[in-house]
Formats: sequence, structure tokens, C-alpha cells
Amino acid sequence: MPSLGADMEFGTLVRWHAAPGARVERGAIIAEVETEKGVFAVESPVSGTVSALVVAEGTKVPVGTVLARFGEEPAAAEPAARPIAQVPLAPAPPLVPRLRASPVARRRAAELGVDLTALWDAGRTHPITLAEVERAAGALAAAPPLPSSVPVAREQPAAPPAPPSDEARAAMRRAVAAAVSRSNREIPHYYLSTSISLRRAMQWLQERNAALPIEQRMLPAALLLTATARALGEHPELNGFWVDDGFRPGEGVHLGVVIALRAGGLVAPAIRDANRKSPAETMRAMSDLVRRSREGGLLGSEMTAATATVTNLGDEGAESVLGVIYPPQVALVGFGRVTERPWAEDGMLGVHPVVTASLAGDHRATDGRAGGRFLATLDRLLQAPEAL
Amino acid sequence: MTAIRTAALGTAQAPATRRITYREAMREAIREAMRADPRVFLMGEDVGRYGGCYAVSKGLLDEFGPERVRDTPLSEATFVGAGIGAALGGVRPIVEVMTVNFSLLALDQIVNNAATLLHMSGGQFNVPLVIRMATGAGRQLAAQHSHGFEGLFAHVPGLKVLAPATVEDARGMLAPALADPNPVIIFEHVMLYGMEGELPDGGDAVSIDRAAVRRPGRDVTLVTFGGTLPRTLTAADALAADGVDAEVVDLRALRPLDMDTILTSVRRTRRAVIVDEEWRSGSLAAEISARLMEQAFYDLDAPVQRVCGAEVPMPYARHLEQAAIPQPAQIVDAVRATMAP
Amino acid sequence: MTIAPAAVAPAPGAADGPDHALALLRDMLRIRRMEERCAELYQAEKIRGFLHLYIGEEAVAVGMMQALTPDDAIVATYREHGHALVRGVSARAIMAEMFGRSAGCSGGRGGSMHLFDATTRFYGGSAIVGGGIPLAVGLALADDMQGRARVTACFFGDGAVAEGVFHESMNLAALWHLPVLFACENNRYAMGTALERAQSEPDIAAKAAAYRVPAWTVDGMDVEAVEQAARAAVESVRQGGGPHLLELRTYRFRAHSMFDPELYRTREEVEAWKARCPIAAYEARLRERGTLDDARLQALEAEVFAELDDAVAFAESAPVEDPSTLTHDVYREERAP
Amino acid sequence: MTAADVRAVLLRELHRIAPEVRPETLDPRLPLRDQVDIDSMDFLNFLIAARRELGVDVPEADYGRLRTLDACVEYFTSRRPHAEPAAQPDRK
Repeated sequence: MPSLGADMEFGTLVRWHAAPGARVERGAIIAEVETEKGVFAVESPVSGTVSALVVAEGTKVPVGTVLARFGEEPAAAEPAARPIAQVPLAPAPPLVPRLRASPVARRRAAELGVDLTALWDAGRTHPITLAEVERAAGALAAAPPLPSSVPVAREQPAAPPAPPSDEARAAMRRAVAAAVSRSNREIPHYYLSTSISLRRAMQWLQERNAALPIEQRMLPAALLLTATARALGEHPELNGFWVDDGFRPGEGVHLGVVIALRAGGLVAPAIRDANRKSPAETMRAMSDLVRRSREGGLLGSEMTAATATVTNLGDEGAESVLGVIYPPQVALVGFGRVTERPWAEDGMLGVHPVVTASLAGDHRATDGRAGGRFLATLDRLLQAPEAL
Repeated sequence: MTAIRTAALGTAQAPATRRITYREAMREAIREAMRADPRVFLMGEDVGRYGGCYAVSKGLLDEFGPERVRDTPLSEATFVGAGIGAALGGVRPIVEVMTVNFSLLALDQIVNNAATLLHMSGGQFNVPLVIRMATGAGRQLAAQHSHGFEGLFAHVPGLKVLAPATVEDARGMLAPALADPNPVIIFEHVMLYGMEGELPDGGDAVSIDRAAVRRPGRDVTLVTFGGTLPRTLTAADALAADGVDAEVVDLRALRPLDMDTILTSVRRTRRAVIVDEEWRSGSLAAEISARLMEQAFYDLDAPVQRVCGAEVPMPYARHLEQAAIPQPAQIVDAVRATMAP
Repeated sequence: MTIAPAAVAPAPGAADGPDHALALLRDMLRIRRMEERCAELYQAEKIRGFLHLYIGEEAVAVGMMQALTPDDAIVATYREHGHALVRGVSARAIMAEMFGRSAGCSGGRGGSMHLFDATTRFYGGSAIVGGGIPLAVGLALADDMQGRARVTACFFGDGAVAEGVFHESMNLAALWHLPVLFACENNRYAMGTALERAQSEPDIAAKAAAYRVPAWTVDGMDVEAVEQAARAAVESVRQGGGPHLLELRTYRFRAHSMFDPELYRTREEVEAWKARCPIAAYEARLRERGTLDDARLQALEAEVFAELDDAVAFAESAPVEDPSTLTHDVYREERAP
Repeated sequence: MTAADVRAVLLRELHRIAPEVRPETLDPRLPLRDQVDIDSMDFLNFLIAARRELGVDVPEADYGRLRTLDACVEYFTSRRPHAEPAAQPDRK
């Protein structure tokens, strides 16, 4: 099929003007070809005897297809024109909401080892900028790389985590080391502690739990956290940050909860607005945080939101804890193991479940007097669990 | 900024300068070129007896005569095409097209001949032609006299496109343009003709390849050219009062684009706002924005913003015309948008 | 300024001699055979893009070129293979250009429609109808300003006469009294639109009067008539007579381009013009004069085929341009003197 | 469901909560919490899983009876409801 124009791709052989065995002179009309532009006469490019008409009349073939053969050459079958495949379009994947950070913020974060998810807040609309990354890196220089060491929010539920490698464990340890070192280097801590009877709290809890299936039962820690959050709400000077040589109160009480990771190391994700949550809500939030801390799925925002932190050694730990504050927070509240101790109350001696509550305070932000008032408030709140 | 000023003050013998308008600077440049090279001549509609639609060529006819200051019939395609032929024939025409809208009548000659001949001829025929034209809005000349098509011409490989925005550039760009072996189009914004500025005595040739930083700054890069440079500088001053330190890059050459200067600035400031009086769609601003995505994506701290002309044929009424072209307040807003958390 | 009446051609006279006559015939044959070969090569996809053949119009290019000196300039159209060949661009360079090879006269960047050659002052090869006309005016302006007694010959078709730039350029050239020879190759069709369907005044030479441009109508099928008219016009232009226009009435035997079923004209019309084939007619005239016989013609044809075979072989084997040079010659780098 | 089946379920759930647990190294007669690092939250989750898998609700008062693995197996086996399927716990 001769090419009659750059835009001609196919032609239909309308009619042959020669038959096999016919003698044809060069330039003679040998066939008619129809294209989009009309019918053209095809001139023979050579003189000779037609040995075979390869393309039948009425056939549409691409340019370059052999139409006829001359001379003695055998009429080999021409391969049929290749069909043009139509590839179905793959459906577009659904859009998922995701962290937004400027390109340079992403690049710099990668360079500095800053985890952007730690700076991202689900409610946030503006992208993370370079300045934020560099501020975070400055904070990270010695301190809580904890956020960057934990599994981050995933779009899909995470599989149970594989046991961490030695390297990961070491990295986590280094991160914790850096954080606590910075804290000890920068923060002039003061420590206070007080023993609190949990008799009423435990009684209230037992009565409540007895009526509930396991899934709805509450651990004592939930009450401790709730009371701590309320107390922080009443003592805002302990709820916030020491930045740029000054105290900046937290916006809301977002209670960081220290969670030991099974592989070693700690994270301290926050329960947002913990002072406005009921103990049951706090229990659910805490349960959720623990699960996600261990399975993966913590949000970056949860890692950075805390305005103060609680460490609760639980029922298997030591009796009391003097904690290390997470900079730039100014207070860390600790609870030791709940033990049964002789306890005098209203002139009566009895055996009470008792917990030692402690406060590590940043002396730049507050002094022992403020801390003491806070612990007193905590005690008061825990004596009226039903009111929490 | 401070350092530069201090250095300037510290110079014992500051070079003598004089105040001159953009129009006068352009005229001086033409006069100097014609005095320096007998092959140089000026042609266009009403460049002779009338003195030029914008009075740029006023007085040149008296000095150089009708052979070298040629009034043409109203026939843009032909006198621009004749300029191409004359350039091929060994002379150095400066062709004035009265306004950029009229240049569309000569678009065939500029795009199909001036820009292509060198390549089409396998490198045999270059076209050392300079075309000057008035461009831009602001004089209430409505929809057939007020547009900017700098981006359209800058789209075309084979052309060089210049947009002098200062008196110094108006004075200094013509000589290198005439010395260039390629077709060069010089866009003169109508709002700049009356602008006065300081010009060092002599008025040396300036670069026609490099953009100029008109105002150094740290926080954001404002990229602009031609008639929007003064408005962009105004916006930068307003921003400075707010504590935003804007760097202003004057492109000067629209093709080839000096991306080095733009990129160097944006890589430092991390933010870019492009100010372009022309229609937004398919504009030069769009091109620069795309190149920033391609070449500086990982340096950006915010999406590139554009402040462009409204997508409307230029209206006549003053307030509507002003609403259709970038204003300092819009530039300030765009910068705030790019700075905002 | 005198204005020659339109439609009056100078009477054809005898050529300068038998050698010159044979040279005219030979050049026409060179064009004809090259164009025929181009058609074959196009169908074989060796040549691509648009291909516009000059078959039938050979007398125009050959006759016109006789009047021009090497100092003069040529601006042509997209149907310009013949003009380039007769002007002195080698068949090798033309063929290599159509093959898209770097050895082509435009470095493979122009193709069939954009043949250029600086050494013969051949300024293309323009595929914008009428687009070359202002260029020719400008070339003439440069000559005029620099006091050079050169002529710029500008070829264009009847279709270009409908374009604004034709009129603008006639006006400017006349107004400025520039040394341009406008050569309108009137082959009666602007692609598929007949002259009468496109022009209110189909007499093109008559239009020149509106611009006070001297003009003749010439039988474009008669190479000697073309030569004589061209010599007269070029001489007048060179003597400072300002622009002149020749309307060369001719006909293309082939379609507008390769991909054209010719729906717009009848076979009878084509056959009638073919009967006036400029080559066959000139052969007959030379035989009559005793200048040509079979042996001479065969020798000429053999010569022409040899040149053509050599050109095709050269083009076939010429190297293709390295794509790394793709963007070369978009800008010239060195500064103009 | 035999005691062995119950043991297998409990070990599986324990492993899910504490992946480092290796049943072969676990002494079923010693207190679980001395061998496995589980806190009260983990223990609660363990009980929740056991209820889901075995259909047995452990009142808080009985927590003390679940100190060793053997004790757990005994406790859950003896309290399994006879009605299958266990995967559909009744919510009293």
C-alpha cells in the first residue's frame, strides 16, 4: 500500500486493474485505493509480470503492506496487520487524607531525622513548614526523639509488629537516653511526693466493675489519670511548657501517658482534653493508646500534644517514682504500685490501698509550694471518685 | 540592603547620575545606536514625522533623515517581514510596532520567519533584527491596545524577549540587542514611559541574559518583569512594614529565562510569588511556576503563588482596568498566603 | 514610472543559441525527472512530510533563473525543488534534505518545503503562503540602503495574491521603489480552489496597476518566453525601475501534494494542459530548429538520470543527524559583527 | 473443648499480647506475671480475649485465681458454657 500522504495510515484496495500473469508497465495504473480523502489510482512502481495479488479487493490494509507481487517470487503469506489493543484504564485509587508538609520541610525532616508525623495534628489544615521542622530538630538535638521512634499512623490497620531488631532496640534506647539527658541537663527538677489512700476509689471501682462485662471494666489507672488531669486543670502553672525563657500554659490539658513498649523504651502519647473526660472515657482512651502504642498506629499529633505527663508504675512496679520531665513540659506526675498499708483516718487505723503520688516539677516554672498544692488537690479528687 | 547602602555612601567619588525618563532613555539608546552604526535604522508606523506614537523617536527624523527613520504604511506583517528580510540582507533594522496588539498582525512573520529561519536553513540564515513594541495596560486603552503578549512571544524558541523595567535597562538593552545575531523583541510598558530614574552618565550596556535582583530579601521571592516591577516594589515595601522581607527579582529577559537567578533566590527564601500582568492561563507566570516545581520542588516551603491579570479583555473604565491588573494589595495578599501557617 | 499594460507579453524570440537552448531543455528535464523520482521515493516512504511537485511548471523556474545573476536573491515557495536545482543547489543536497539527512541543504531541518542555500542566495522554501513576500521586500530594502544593484526575485503562487501581505508588500516595495521582481506562478489553483473562485479580479497582472508596479503576463509553458520576460523585467528593476511583477501562467500536472485526489478539476482540463507540456513542446521546437535529435535527447536524459541516481544514492547513504544536535541552530551564539 | 484446647487458645492470646512469650519456656505452675511482662492493662486484654474465644466472663473478684497458666486453664475449662458456638458470647 503506497503512502500517499504523511497523514495516511490505511488504504482500502477498491479494485485491481491487473490480474496474475498480466504484463504491467511501470507507471501504469494497477489498482485503485480508497483513503479518507478519496479514491486514488496506484501506479505500478516497476515493469513486469504480476505473479500474485496479495490483497483482495475490499480489504483495508496499513501503509506499507505488500499489495501484489511481480515475477517468479513465491507468494508468501503476509502477516496480518496487528490488531490495536485497547487497554482498559485502571480505576483511580481513592484519595485518602494525609499529612501535609511543604516539600522543603519533608526534605529537611529527612535530613535531620525529624518525624513529620510528630508535628502533624489531625485537626491541622496548614502544611508543616521548614521552620517547624528546624525548631523540632532543635528540640530533638538532645531531647524527646520519642515520637520519631514509635510506629506512626497508618492508613491501614497494622499487622502485629515483628519483634524489633537489636538495632531498633538500641536506637530506641539512645532516643530515651538523649531525652532524659537533655531533661536532666536543662531542667532544674524538684521532687515532692505524698501518699494517697485509694480505699474509696477502689471500692467505687469494684462496685462499678462488678456490674460490668470485662470490656467495660475500669482499671485504677483510669481514675488516677482522670484525677491528675482535673488537678492539672486546677493548677495551670504545672500544665504547659517552658520555652524561650518563659512559661507558656498549655491550651487544654492533654495528658501524656508513659507507656512502656514491650521491646523496651517508652512513649508518652497524650490523651487530649483529659480533664474533660470521665473516668470511663479516660479508660477507653488509655486502652486505645496502649494498644496502638504496641501495635502501631499512634498519631504524630498524639506524640507531641502532651502538656504534662503521668507515669504510672502500675500494680507490679515500685512503690514510688521520681520522674524525669519531658521537655519542654514543666511537670511529671508519678504513681507507684498500689499497696496495702496501715492507714489512719478520722482517728481510726485501718488497712487501705495506698499509692504514692509524686511530682517532678521544673523549678524554673514553679516551686515546691505550687507542687504541694497540686498534690493536695489530687488527693482530694481521689477521695471522691464518684465525682470525677 | 543596609550594607549596600553603606557601601554606596562610603564611596568617595559617586558616579555622576542624571534624572531621565524611560522614554528619553529609550530614545537616547536608539540615537546612540544609529550614530554608532550606519547600518542601523528605525522603521515603523509614525516613527518619523509624527515622532512615534509614544514619542520615543521624536526628533530622530531630523537628525538621521527619512532613509534611516522610515515611516511605514499600516502593514505590520509586511514591515516586520521587511525588517526580517533587511536583517538577512545585512542591515540592522529596529522595527517599532506601535502596540503589542498590533504585533498579532505580524505574528506570522515573527513566529514563522524570524524565529525559524536559522533552524530551517540548517544554521545558514540568522536574523539580527530588533523589534520594539509598547505593551501593557493602565492607559484606559481598552481591549485592543492594552494587553501584554510577552508570554506569547517568550513561548517561541528562536526569539529573544526583553522587558526593560528601569530607566537604566531602557537605556542599556538596545545596544546588546542590536549586537545579538538573533531576533530580539523589546517590550516597553506604556506605564513606564513617563517614569523617571537615575542614570549613570554614559549609560552602559546592561545584560540581556540575566535577571536582576531589585530588592534583596529573606522571606519570599517576588518574580516579576516590565510594568509590574514598580507595583511589586511597592508591595515589598508594604510587606517590610509588616516584617516580611521580600526579595524582588526583575526578569528583564523573558526568553531565554534566567532560571539561575530565580532558583538561587527561591532556594534561599523557600517561597515564590510571581507577578505577571498578563492573563493567568498559559502565562509566563505559569511557566515559571512549573519550572519551580520541576527544579526547586524540594526547596519550597509553600505552594508557588501567582498574581496575574484578570482573564478578561481589558475593559475601558479606569476602576475596571485597575481591577484587571495586579495591584500591590493583591501582591501583599499573595505573599501573606504563602507565608501563612 | 511607466506601467506596462497587463496581459501583453513580449514576443518570444530565438534563444541565445543552440547550447543555451539545450541547457534550458536540460534544466527542465532535470526538474521533471527529479520530481518523478521524488514521487516514487515518497510512496516508498523515503521522503516524508508534504511533497509538492513542480511537474508541468518547469519552464517558469528555468526561464526566470536565466535572468538572475549570482548576486541576486531568490525567495521561493514550498513548491521550490526546481528553483533550487536550477539556481545551482546540488541535486545531492536537495535529495539529502528531502531524506532528512544532515548533508541536506538545510541540514535536514527543512525538508521538501524549506530548501535553503546561502551560497546561491536562496532564501527558501517558505510554506506560509505569501510569507516570503515581505522577506523579499526587506532583502531588496537592504540592497537599496547599501547601494547594491541587486535584484530579489520573489516567487509565489496565485493563492498568495489573496493574502494581505501580497498587497502590503506590493505597496511598500512600490512606495520605497525597491528592487524586487515579483514572480507570480499562476497555476490556476490555490490547492483546490480555482483562481476564479478566489479572486474578484482574476487577472493578477492587472492588480499591479493599483500599486503602480509594471507588470506583464507571460506564457509560463514557454521557457523562452519566460526567459525573455524575466530578462526584461530584471534589467528594468536593476536599472532602478522599482519593483516589477510577472504573472507566469502555468499549470501543475500533478496533484497539489501527494495526498490529493483532485476532486476540484476535471481530467479533461488536466489533459488539455498536459498537451502543452513545456518540455515536450520545447523538444518539438528544438527538433524543428534542428538543435535536437533522438541521440542528443537520449544523451541528455542519460546525463540527467546519472545526476539523479547519484543524488539518491548520496542521500540514501548520507548520515543522519545525531539527535544530540536537536536544538542546535535555534539561536546563533556568536555576536553579530 | 478439652483442657488442651483451652490451653492452646490461652497461649495463643497470650502470645498475641506479649509476642516475646515462648510457650515452651513458660512454666505453667509459676505465676504468669513473674514470667511474662504483662501489666494490668495487658491482663485485662487477656481476659477480654479469653471471653471472646472461650465465652467465659471472669468477675473481678476472681482475678486472684488466675495467677498461673495451669490455674487459668483449669478455671476456663471448668467454666466453659456447653452451648456452642463459643464465638457468640452472650452479653448479659
